[in-house]
Amino acid sequence: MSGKLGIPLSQKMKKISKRWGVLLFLQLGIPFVTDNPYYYKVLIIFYLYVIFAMSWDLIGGYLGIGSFGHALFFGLSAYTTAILNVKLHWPPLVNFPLSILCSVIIAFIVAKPTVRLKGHYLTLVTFAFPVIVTNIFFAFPDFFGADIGISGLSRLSRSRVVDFYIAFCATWGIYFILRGVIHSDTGLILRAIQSNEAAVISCGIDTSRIKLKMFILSGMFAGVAGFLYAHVIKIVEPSNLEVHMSMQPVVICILGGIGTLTGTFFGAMIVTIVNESLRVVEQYRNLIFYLLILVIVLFLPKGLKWYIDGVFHFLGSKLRGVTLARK
Amino acid sequence: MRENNIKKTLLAARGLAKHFGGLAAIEDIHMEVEKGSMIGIIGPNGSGKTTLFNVMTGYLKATRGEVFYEGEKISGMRPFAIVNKGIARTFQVPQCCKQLTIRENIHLACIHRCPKNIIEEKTREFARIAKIESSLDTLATNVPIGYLRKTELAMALATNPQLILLDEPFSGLTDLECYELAAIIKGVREKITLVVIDHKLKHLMPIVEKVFVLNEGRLFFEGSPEEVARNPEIQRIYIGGEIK
Amino acid sequence: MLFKLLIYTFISGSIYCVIASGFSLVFGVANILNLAHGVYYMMAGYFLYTFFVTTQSMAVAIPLAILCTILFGLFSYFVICRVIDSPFKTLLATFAFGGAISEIIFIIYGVSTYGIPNIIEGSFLLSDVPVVKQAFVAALVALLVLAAFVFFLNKTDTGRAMKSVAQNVEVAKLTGININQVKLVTVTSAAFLASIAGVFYLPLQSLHPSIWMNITILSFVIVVLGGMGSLKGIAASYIIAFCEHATTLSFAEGSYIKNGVYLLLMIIILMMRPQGLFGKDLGPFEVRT
Amino acid sequence: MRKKHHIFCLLVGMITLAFLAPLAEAQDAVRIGVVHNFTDLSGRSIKEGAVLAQEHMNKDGGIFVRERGKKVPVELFFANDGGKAQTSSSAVEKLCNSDKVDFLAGANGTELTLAQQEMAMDYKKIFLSSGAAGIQLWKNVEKNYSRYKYYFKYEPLDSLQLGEGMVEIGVGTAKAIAKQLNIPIKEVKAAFLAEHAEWAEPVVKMAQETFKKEGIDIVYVARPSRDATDLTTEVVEASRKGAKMIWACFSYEAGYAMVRQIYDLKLPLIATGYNSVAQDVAGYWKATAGKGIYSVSWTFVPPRIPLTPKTIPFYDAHVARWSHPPLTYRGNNQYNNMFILKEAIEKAGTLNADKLVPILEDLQYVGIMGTNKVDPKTHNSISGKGYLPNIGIQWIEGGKQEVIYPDYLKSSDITLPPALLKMKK
Repeated sequence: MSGKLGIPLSQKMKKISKRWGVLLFLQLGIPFVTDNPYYYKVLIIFYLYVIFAMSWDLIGGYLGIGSFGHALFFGLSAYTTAILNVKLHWPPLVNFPLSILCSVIIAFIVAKPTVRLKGHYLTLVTFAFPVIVTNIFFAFPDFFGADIGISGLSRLSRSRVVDFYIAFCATWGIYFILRGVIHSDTGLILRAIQSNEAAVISCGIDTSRIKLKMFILSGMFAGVAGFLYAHVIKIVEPSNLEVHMSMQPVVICILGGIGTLTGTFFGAMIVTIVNESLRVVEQYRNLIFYLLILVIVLFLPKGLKWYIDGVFHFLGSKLRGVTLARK
Repeated sequence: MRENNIKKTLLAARGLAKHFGGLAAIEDIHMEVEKGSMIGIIGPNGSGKTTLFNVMTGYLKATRGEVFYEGEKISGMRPFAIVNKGIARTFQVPQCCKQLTIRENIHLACIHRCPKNIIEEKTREFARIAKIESSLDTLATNVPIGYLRKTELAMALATNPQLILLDEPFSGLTDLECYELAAIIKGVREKITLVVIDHKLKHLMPIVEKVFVLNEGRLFFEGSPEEVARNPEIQRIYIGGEIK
Repeated sequence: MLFKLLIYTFISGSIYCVIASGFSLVFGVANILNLAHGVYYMMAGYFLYTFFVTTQSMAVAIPLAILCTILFGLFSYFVICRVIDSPFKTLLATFAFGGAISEIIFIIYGVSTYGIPNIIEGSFLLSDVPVVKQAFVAALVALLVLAAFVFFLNKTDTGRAMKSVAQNVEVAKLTGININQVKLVTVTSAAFLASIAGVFYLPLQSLHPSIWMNITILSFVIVVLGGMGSLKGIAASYIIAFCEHATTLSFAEGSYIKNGVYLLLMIIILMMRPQGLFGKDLGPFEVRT
Repeated sequence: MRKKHHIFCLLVGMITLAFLAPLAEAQDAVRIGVVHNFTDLSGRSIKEGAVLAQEHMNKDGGIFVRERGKKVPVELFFANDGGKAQTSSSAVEKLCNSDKVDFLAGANGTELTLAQQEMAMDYKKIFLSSGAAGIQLWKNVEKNYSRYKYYFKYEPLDSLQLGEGMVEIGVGTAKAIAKQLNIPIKEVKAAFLAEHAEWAEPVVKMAQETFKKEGIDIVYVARPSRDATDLTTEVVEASRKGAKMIWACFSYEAGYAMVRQIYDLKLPLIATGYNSVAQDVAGYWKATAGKGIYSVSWTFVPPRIPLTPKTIPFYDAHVARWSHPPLTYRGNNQYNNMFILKEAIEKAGTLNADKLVPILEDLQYVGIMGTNKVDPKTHNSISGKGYLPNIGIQWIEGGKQEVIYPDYLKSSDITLPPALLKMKK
């Protein structure tokens, strides 16, 4: 029913996400193409950023809550698993539920007061939490490792390829979960809230409860990303909680197209893969990166996804034209 | 005129008051709405009609006084909770989700109220009642205000309420649309109690059976449409109101 | 002790005031959260340095620096006022703009830190508190400029136009005000205000391409704390300043955790007054009518 | 619409280009990967040191590798650590993979170096770090030799050794003040201004103990953040509490703020200890606009004095090449480390990491600052007399550096600021 429901938006989504199905299988094939662990690493990080961005998109894109402190959930679960793994030598598998729990709890703590706020107030409050937490971390250097952080985490699995598949599965799993959410009645409510909260309330729906739920869900997925990230990079440090980190999902979502899950893939591609491959012009890398963002935001405001769809449609129509001409 | 003669009070306001800083938007309002009745609230601009609605439906917090619904105190409840109690409302400026289609808007109101499998037909049913089936799949941004008002009414109905508060349903509509809407309202009032605010007495008076007149935040007069029509004081207020 | 606290609060508070006022203004009028705001402050510093090195005279360098910063503000307008549709996009655009500028500075000036000589040397004792002359002067100048600016807002047509746009764009449009022009003026004057702070206060600090972000965050906090779009609100900068200095004095790690402290304060205040200290009351739920 | 598509295609083009670019094939050379931060002083000095070393090596044909039976030129590959653990570890990975480097040298900042260390050990590459003082680095080697044995730290000293130096100089300054103001050392009160960072913790502890032993009491301790821009409150508080010297411990920009504000406020104070920025012979005076005068600091950048036969030639060569001496100690460390590597390779006659490790462990090399030798258990540098000296410098009128410590090297005594001299009894 959800398919029939979200007219015309979700129908479009359905069509397009079919197309992304192809993309999915292409990604599955990567290990047969290359065995360069460096490329794997870049790809893994790419996937983790996708997860992170999707988790932000849920509240930022669909609900219109611009959280600028999303690194908090990311970083906290990373720190949790790091502490458990390095100090207590617990294996990642055991830490996983704990670190997710941790980020869920913090998400609840943050969300409870913030969901009542609006617009930029909310932005700033969400932004403030990570800073405070970082300060707390620095207050106990021997436990949280202050500016050096915690290093020497055990790796996720034996080989990079397995890591890659873990990240891959996590990403697409979460993608489909979120897609389910968005195409369900809840998704409708989310879009409605973004569109006009008064109307939703006058339908007798407790918007702040929904917001709270979504915030926690989002925090949870951010936590997943953080957990994996910690075990891939094998060092956890305060920069995981910094403004820069909180900006990442926002950047990714806006580049890819805000409020579109598949868009995050393109955004993340710019932020990780392209950014990484810009190392050849290292001196100007950041500059180019920022300019790229500017160009996209100023000239491609709808986000890459939209234009890529456009190109696909364009090509599609061309092909159809050709085949017709043949007949 | 009505089958049940024992008139049960549905909604009651006791000494309701709302102050914005210094000025009193409404001041000690006492009013009762009987079950199954059809009430009109009139009054010049700034006489506190909308404020009264906002306070009753929990969008504003009352400075003084209480609101009772079926003998239960509802003042202080959050707006959505009051809706779930069974009081739906519409707004002066229609509050629909502009980025969603009419269908989705109505669907929104049906969620959690009926099993998923019948939501679709429910939606269509309410659309039929409100006479907007034709444009179910257009985005709310693209439909004229008349449709928005109907959509809003449909949404209000979809929350299966006992009481609907309509805030200036006729404003901004052509006479034709007004008659149409009035017909729709008449259609639904069999099951549902209605309270209507409006200036367009021409359309309001025929459908209501009791009228409250507000002036400067106080309940000024209360009686049948005929009495209101006869009362010279009200004429004066109204005209005065217009000129002021 | 308290007296000392107050003196330093006054000095840095006034500087924050003049910086934050521009930020608040741009938000109020153009409805843009300009994350690149700190860049104006930074640029003022770099311009001043460059002109001082070339001309070797502050008297020439200062006006030139201010002028150039204003021109820079003019330029920035065309970047940051292009995106209007979603607040996130504006945030991102301005952020990217700031980043790009600071990268360019990196490339031009290299990574090393620069210092600007003081305009007025030396320090004096206020009762028993040593105060750097330049800092004190900077604070006074800041307040004067701010006062002048408020006068400009209230007394001149342009100022009134800005205020009206801030209150209601639609109505302003109807009264035939050229919105874009007003926005241009706003952004430029924001740059001007920041440049005053930069020119007079940066010589006391060191010049590095990474200073802009903290300044932005600071003004953001001040503006939110004071209440968005209310020029009164920037008085909150004194609260922040006091908070900073008090923390610095009371803990050894003070100047490290001070950001955390004032952000915590901000959260608490926002919990109690979601619209900020001087912001207007929205009621429990604003009905859009 | 069409225009937008053009822009989009342009982006795609850029992306593909960026992908194709790094596919360069290897030729016969000793490939050394240098990870450093492109946007700060430490990084810049590392690059300069590395390039200088490369030029000096290649001038006479490069490194002689016996197994190849010829001299092989040195090729450098640079990567930006971006000041973040993630970027820096993937930088190393990029070097090991795409650029196929044989050795790694460089790195600054303990947290970044830790991340890089992990990566380097995964790839079993010899890694000579040249700018990280954290003790965790060699603790790793001690804990898990078989994994971390490829990591070496000839220079710089770790935070404990640095600490000794800083404390020595602090005490030296205190004594000088006492002598010049002819007051008992008891009255030379010290205030601590140490950056709030992991590496500084043990140093501060050590300093506190030593100062107590020497009978200098500590009246005020502040731990600002390492990039603080306003330390007015701290320094004023320090002098209010009667401190005559500030024992600083700054490895970042905060050092500028401190000296600047001491000068602006004309406080009767002298800053000593360790102020990383004060090592920068080229930039410090410019960066403080002359306000950095009188500040004393421990340094690991060689002043132009014959510490070893190599010091002055290196100094002059560096000035000749870059028109300034090393900006930070990472510069000369980098240069030194690369020559240590050269020596080891020529001894071992191979580029094989496992063969090189034992050679490097018992290598004794006379470098720029002194004699470099690592402890074979921890691969940590050995400091102190006969190895690496602790040098203290002071900035005086006209932006000149004077060596004021140790006594057998010093070119002049400490000059006290006039405000302080007024207190002379």
